[in-house]
Amino acid sequence: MSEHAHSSGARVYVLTLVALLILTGITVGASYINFGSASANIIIAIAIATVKVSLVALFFMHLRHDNPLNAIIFISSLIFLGIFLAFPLIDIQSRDKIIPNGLRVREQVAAPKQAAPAAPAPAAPVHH
Amino acid sequence: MADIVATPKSQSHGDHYDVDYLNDGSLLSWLTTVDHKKLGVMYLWSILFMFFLGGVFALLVRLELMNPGQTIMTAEQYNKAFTLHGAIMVFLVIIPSIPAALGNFALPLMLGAKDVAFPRLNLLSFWIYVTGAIIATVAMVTGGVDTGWTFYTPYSTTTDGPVALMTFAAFVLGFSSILTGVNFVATVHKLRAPGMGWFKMPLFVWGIYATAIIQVLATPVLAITLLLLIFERLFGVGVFDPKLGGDPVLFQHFFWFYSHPAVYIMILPGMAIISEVIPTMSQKVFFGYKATAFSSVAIAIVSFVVWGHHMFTSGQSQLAGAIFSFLTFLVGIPSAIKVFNWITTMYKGSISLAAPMLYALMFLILFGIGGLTGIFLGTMSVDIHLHDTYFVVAHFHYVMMGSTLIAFLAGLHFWWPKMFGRMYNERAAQIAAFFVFIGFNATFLPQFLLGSRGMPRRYYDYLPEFTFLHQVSTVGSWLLGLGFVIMAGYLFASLRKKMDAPSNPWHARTLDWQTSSPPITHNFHEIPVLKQGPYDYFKPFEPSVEGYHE
Amino acid sequence: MNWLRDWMMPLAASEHAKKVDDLYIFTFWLMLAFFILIVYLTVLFPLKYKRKKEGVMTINFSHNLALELAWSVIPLILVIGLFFWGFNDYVESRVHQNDAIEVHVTANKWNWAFEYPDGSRSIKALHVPVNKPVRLILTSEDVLHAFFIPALRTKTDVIPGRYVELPFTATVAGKHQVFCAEYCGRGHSGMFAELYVDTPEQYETFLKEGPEEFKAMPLVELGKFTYNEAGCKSCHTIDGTKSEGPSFKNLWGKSEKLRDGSSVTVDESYIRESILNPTAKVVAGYEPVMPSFQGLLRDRQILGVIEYIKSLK
Amino acid sequence: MSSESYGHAAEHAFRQHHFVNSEQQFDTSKLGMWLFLATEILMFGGLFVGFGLMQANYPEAWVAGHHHLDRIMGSINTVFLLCSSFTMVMAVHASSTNQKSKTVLNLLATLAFAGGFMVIKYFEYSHKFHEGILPGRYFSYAGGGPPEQAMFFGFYFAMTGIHGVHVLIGMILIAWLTIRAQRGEFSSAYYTPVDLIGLYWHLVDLIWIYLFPLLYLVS
Ligand code: HEA
Ligand code: HEA
Ligand code: HEC
Ligand code: CUA
Ligand SMILES: [Cu+2]
Repeated sequence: MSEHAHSSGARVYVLTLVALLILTGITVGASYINFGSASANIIIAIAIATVKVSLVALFFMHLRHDNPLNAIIFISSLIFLGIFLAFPLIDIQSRDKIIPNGLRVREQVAAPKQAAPAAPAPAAPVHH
Repeated sequence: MADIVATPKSQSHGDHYDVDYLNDGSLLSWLTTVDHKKLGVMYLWSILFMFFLGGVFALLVRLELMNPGQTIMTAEQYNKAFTLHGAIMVFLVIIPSIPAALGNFALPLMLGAKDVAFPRLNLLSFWIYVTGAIIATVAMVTGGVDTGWTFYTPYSTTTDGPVALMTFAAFVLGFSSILTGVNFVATVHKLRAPGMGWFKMPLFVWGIYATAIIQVLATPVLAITLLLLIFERLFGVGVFDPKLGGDPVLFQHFFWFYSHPAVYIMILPGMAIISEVIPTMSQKVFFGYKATAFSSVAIAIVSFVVWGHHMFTSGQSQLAGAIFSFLTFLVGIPSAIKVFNWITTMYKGSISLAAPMLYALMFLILFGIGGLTGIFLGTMSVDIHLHDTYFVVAHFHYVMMGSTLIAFLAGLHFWWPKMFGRMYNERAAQIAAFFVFIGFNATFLPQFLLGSRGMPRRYYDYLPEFTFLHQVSTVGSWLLGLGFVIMAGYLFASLRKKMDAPSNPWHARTLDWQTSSPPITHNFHEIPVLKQGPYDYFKPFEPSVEGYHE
Repeated sequence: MNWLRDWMMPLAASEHAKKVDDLYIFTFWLMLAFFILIVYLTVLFPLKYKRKKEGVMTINFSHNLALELAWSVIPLILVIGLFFWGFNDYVESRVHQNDAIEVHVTANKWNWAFEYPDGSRSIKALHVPVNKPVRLILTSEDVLHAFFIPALRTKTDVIPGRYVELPFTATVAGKHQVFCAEYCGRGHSGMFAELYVDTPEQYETFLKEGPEEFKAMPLVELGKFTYNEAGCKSCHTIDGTKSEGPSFKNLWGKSEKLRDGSSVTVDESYIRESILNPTAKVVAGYEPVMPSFQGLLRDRQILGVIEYIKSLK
Repeated sequence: MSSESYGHAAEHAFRQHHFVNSEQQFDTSKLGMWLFLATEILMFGGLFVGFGLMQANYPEAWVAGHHHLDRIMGSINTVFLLCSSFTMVMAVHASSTNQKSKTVLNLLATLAFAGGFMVIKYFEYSHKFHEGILPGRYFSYAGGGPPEQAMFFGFYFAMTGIHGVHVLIGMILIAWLTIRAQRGEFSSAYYTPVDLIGLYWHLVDLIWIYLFPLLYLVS
């Protein structure tokens, strides 16, 4: 149909595959190592996955040479996914914090069923 | 694409090349047709039928609210009635109404294309729509659903009834909407007539294009939300159920991530029709074309970041609420640009007050009310009071019924001659329009007052002090119904006479009017080459299709 | 503009409510101005430029930067103003004093139960002292509900598994309506409560012995009141039809078959037990879903219910 | 690109009447496919969002849950899918350069890798069913741990299940491609179906690339 299908030859594909396999090895290896905190490990795993995804998209899916419109579609779907993640995250992370002494939404702390003292010290937010 | 070669008349499609599409092929062949015009017409009839059904539920709801206490049904029946009313109107009527029915019909014609990009996909999406409608009907007759159209958890995961089935119906309908969106984006990008740059496109196309973007990007999230809900009911996974450690507010985030952009899936095509009707009926160049085109896209994008305004009281954080409130207001700006551009377009025009224009003017007023009351709701402290009261009910009927459906009616009357080749009775149309306008306002204007005075929504019973306003509203709904009965009467009547519509009754300049009424199967004898912008009413008409005559 | 406020809004029973009204009325005028402008032009242009002759050419008026900027920038400034105003009032309304009286509110289908700092409780009637900051701590036992007090212009969703707080200071003594504003099923439209804003003395007596009205009422009437307000109504009818629970009509003196096969005569002590410990004796053909009203009904109310049931012959 | 260069027989056989030339048709189909992929991304994305937010709430349950998953099997499956992606792109390449037998071979290899993936998934699933590791209220694992594991496995089964359905659909499509390729229906002038299904297949791979570390490698 057009040149782009021919331009990345078999060699590029093989190299891409090798890179992907190596990265997979690294991810699995990294999962045995403790990088200090759980989130550090997750971030590393996600970062490697993102590199892999970019490789697949650029070379296997030809985005590198394709009509930029297709890349725009791909990227905007990721951006909107980011929006979708970001706002609920903002909500959940800040449910307790914005106004000092404000509406405090406590997670399931044992409710004082019996008489509550008139002014309890604001309970620290309990996040599991 | 300078190298486009016109297909000679004699090639491939010889025999049925000149037949108008309505009479091309047997009745049965309609069921498997890939012709965008036939699909548009089939969508139209299905949607009108569903609108009738949703309208019947609406009238029942209003009748129950005629008096406090039980009037004609029990609380359970009432809850099912408004749920089905809302769900039908949203998923089966208003979301497909303009894009799938009128858009399918008019979009390729306006682009000078022979069909949409993926005709078979178009057929598939129609049948998916029908399947969804059938599943929804099954859910209705096997007990009905009482969750409200919003399906909030944990009520929806614990109540009885075929909730999973109803949810599945909405899920299926979502796919129909997605496929339509995919099809339209590709069509607009790839099938424009030679000479039609982006800024030579009719504004209807811009509006549908912006809508299609939302359909593609937002609807999948509805699909997964509903799937999770079904999962939750079947397996008790607990993502949204606090008893199992889940978060019901998260469900609301999921739901509104789709359903707020969905309200712009509803209004953008409506605005798109108005952007077509006003310059045509005023014979005036569109004022602020580019601003209007961009504002459609701006609304589409901003619509993704305001969903939290439905959740100010739901227990989301204040920070999130503040961000959402602020962004909500920003949507007002592109809307303002549109409203004032429409109005200015009429300035020093040559204005005809035929039915499509009457509905367009009605739209301006009703969208004014609907949109401006949205501003009250976007204001945090005020919304805390108004949330889940009849103020909200009134707001969204002004924008959905009063704006989108009125725009749909404008479009229906506008393209009716093109679709069916017949003119309807103009006098009867004006009478119907009168009843619709009076009836609509009588129904929903009192609801603002009800709401601000504290009447909560989804109430089957109410305090005596609200009786009078509710009664006005109920009587209004009958006037509204009367308007629709008259409309059904003269539209059906027009179908029974012989074809008499000229190819261009409104003296429009877009390509859809430069083919016969009704159009031939392949839309145009030759591929049109654009000679003039869509609204160049300040200079003599130069048809883009060879051999065109009115 | 008080007439407008009175026409559109319910009585304002707190400072915050007055602020909300101010903003509402201000927005109303502002939006009305835009609306009048729109209507004026939408009616004027079609009349003035009505088509007189077919096929005329019109002017080429397609841009005007000044106009377009005007109608983008002016609304923008206005809405930013509205945002800050609304946000500010909202934040203020949710900040609470540390000396607030804390009342725990538990919602279930379709009832509101309140528990006061001293451990006393009430159902469907919330008593607070006037001009004292109050903090409600709300949770739900089943689905979402919303606590909506129109007179205070405030509401919040009540969420199962979480505690939500709603601070307010009521300034107008008297009785105000409370609605459930989040759809919760069959009884949603009857899930009311009354907010009694008491003078300090009234509040004291309320805490001691229940509301004064109770003492003044004859027993049967108090029983009827309790039946209607404490939630019995949502499960028991008085016309003989079966609902969630047995009807109260002709109940008195009847011999009830129980689940375990035995039977019992409906008398004072059985009714009292049914209210305080409903699962002890479950009537045949019903599920044991009735909640206990232990601590929720004052003694005189139980006596009233008994008298009331007696009267339903 | 001028339409003349496509003046051969293939041009007429595959071009639908509403397209001007086959290049337009090819580009349009591809655009349509990318739009469809965008919807897939957002659909799966919803699951990822829910998964991530709940992980933040119940990290212990997530860690406990992932101990029931076999890293080795997950890794093998990752390798399978990556290889299948590679053979798929080779098939696209071969079909676009008129190499019929290479096309067929690569498609078959893709099918084989995909089959291997499903077989391993089958073993993983049946092992879990056996242990009572089921989603939600059916979770009846005897070995204890935080109760929210039931939710973790709700996600696990939803995500891998929907992904598995995609793999199955992909396999059916690839089988269909293989038959058509064997019949010699594809050539440098027309290989759109191979290209589009290829894109779909890569997306299935992309999703797994994220699923694998998120499900199997939390620690
Ligand atoms: C077609 C559908 C549609 C449209 C177009 C809109 C448009 C808008 N909506 Fe509406 N809305 C709904 C459908 C729609 N809505 C539905 C269905 C619900 C309820 C769902 C449910 O709970 O069941 C809802 C609920 C809803 C809420 C939640 C209320 C609540 O539950 O508490 C809010 C809050 O912010 C809101 C705001 C807005 C705003 C700011 C706009 C704006 O887009 C409006 C912009 C337009 C204008 C502003 C008018 C034109 C501009 C001018 C004339 C210039 C002058 C303007 C200014 C100075 C600002 N809407
Ligand atoms: C597109 C959307 C749409 C439309 C058009 C309507 C139209 C109407 N709606 Fe509704 N409505 C909703 C969407 C819509 N609604 C939603 C989403 C809800 C919320 C549900 C929820 O809370 O979950 C709601 C809720 C809702 C309520 C609140 C219920 C409650 O909270 O308790 C009420 C009450 O008055 C109401 C009334 C009406 C009325 C009188 C009409 C009228 O305008 C109807 C007029 C139509 C007719 C009378 C039909 C007549 C037709 C014919 C006679 C045939 C014509 C045939 C041809 C032309 C071929 N609607
Ligand atoms: C949630 C529903 C519900 C509510 C609210 C409720 N009940 Fe009941 N009630 C039942 C059911 C079900 C039964 C029958 C099963 C049983 O005996 O426990 C019952 C039984 C009874 C009985 C015994 C009836 C008989 O036929 O023997 C009495 C007396 C009674 N309720 C009084 C009350 C009073 C007084 C109230 C309010 C203060 C009340 N109930 C509120 C559900 C309810
Ligand atoms: Cu409780 Cu509605
Ligand atoms: Cu919204």
